[in-house]
Amino acid sequence: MSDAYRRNVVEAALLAAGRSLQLSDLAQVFTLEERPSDAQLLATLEELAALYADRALELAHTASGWRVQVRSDYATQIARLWPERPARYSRALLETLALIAYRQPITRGEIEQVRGVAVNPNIIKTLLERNWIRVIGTRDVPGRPEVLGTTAEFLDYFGLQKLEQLPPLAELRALAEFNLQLELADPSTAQLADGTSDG
Amino acid sequence: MSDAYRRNVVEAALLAAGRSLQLSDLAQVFTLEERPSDAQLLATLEELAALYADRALELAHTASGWRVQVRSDYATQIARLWPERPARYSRALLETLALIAYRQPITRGEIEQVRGVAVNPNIIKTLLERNWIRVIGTRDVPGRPEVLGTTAEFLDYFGLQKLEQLPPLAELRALAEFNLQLELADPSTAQLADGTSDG
Amino acid sequence: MQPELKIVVSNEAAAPQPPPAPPEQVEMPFAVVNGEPVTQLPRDLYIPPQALEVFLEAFEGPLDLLLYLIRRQNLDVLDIPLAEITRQYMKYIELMQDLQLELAGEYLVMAATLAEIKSRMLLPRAAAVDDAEEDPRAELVRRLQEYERFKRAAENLDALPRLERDVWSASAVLTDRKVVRLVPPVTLQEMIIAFRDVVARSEMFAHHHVQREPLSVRARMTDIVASLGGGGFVDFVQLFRPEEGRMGVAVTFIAILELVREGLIDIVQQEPFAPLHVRAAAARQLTADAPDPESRQ
Repeated sequence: MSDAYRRNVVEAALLAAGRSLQLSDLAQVFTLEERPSDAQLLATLEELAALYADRALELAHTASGWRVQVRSDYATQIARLWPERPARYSRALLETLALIAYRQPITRGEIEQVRGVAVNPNIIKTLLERNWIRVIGTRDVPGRPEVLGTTAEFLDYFGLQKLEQLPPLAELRALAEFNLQLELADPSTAQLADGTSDG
Repeated sequence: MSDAYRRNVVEAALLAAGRSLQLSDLAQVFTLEERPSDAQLLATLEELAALYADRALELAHTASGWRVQVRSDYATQIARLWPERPARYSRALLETLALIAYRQPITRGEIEQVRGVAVNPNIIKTLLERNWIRVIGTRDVPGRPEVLGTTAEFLDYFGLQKLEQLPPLAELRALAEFNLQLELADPSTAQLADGTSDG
Repeated sequence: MQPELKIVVSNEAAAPQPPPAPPEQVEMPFAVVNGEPVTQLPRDLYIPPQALEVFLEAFEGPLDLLLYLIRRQNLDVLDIPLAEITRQYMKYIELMQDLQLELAGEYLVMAATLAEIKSRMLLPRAAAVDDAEEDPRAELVRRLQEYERFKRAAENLDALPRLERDVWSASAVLTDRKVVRLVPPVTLQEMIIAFRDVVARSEMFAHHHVQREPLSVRARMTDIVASLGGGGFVDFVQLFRPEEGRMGVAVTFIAILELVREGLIDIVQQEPFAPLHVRAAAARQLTADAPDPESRQ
């Protein structure tokens, strides 16, 4: 029996099991004539570990035996296979984003003036992280507040070439008069992603 | 991004999933900047398949995508990992499944016509529970019988990408094509029975 | 004194038995039915009684049994010696009834069908046979063929490499499976509605007069402030893009005026008629010669 054959069988057993196997489990896979000793199996496992040296896999020895696992440096990446269902943004975030889009360059204070409530710092953080807004400068008034504007990524996301493609305010007013029932998220089921309540 | 890195990530994703993944699932594992095209992913999968050439593994392309599997040449060894024998399916179940696979959409009554016996409800239940078949609608005839078809999981299970890969059905021959040896009737009846083939 | 006949649907989900090997037993009396020893059975029909039930369960119905009888004689479905096959089939049915074995109704239906075909074939026919008239066996042959195709298809299906029997999905352990949150999707419509609502509300409370510059001006304002992000002076003229035409130049000009009004940029001129320079207002505090007391702390 060649070493390669033994290594192949051990690898196949570990991957078919998808969990930790003891040396005795591994030995049992072989016929009596083929059955390797524990020392031989350990040597085979070492070979296998070497095979994984430049892979995203590794051989791990745990209390319940040996297993093949994804290296932790790749874990975050692989975890993207199981994304959590995205939450929804709060009304406050959408209004803040809309004001930054329509009234940019704009400071937080100005957003608060229009909305009549304080802007939750998490909202600005979320929008910055999403790369939809950016700090384009500071206003030369006491406190030197940051001035916010939208980014090219913001335009891309909403399928716009330029900001002027947003419908002007006058048009929106006309829409409002029709009292359109536009489909919005049901707040009772939506989990707010930015951790803020509606302002 | 190196080819080796991409191959490692794809391999880790397939093994972490432990089931078939679509190209879109694989793409999702990469960040936007790293995200490979379908053509690049296919090339990566090919590389991976080549890597498994002298291993107990192989890359299989089934209905729900790509998966890494242990080759059937190693089945005897790997089966020893599980003390209980793999489920054997009765002829009645397999015949019913074959009829649904080849003749879908098909009703229970139609299955019974071909098999000449009533279909045991347990068989349909087992096939539904295994997610190999599903009710795809009802036939617009009195009683509105349910119409059955197979699922992607059925194809996955049998290692097929699509129904067309099922082994072809035997051809039907017309009675008239055969040199009839009639022991009871007079020879003139031998030239009868045209059009008994239903293809 | 007929044995009672029970008609049931055989339990097909039961574990299958291997197909019966052609019986090769020597003749011997094996049963006493209705007081008479059963010794008349053809030799090849003999089955030990305890095995008979098992034997019959191995058949998936009358078509399967018929196929077995035909194949046992190495005959083709198209070549049924109907009289002989019917005779053998009837023997099985009688035997099953005599032994009071549970018998699926379909077996009896087939017996009737065979009897009917046989009688039709025995009828004398006119020499000039109507072409449209079928061989009485045709329907049976068609059914046998059709059944046999699927019987074989089932065997082929069973032979396909199957998960968990012939091949196994390979899987590795993912230890710390982190939860990956997808960013929530937002539609343009949602955002526009949010804007409409916030404007409507702000006008209602009259807290703030929402300016009415066109979006092109607002966008240009952002571009200009962003381009001055370095903090240095930029030539006023460089802010204009002649290729945008008169309209574009006008938009830029309004944007600059608005930025000055809002205190976002400074326009500097060293001496009369010298070129104008622009810089971000925020950059002013960074220069040593114009310290801002507020920025010190």
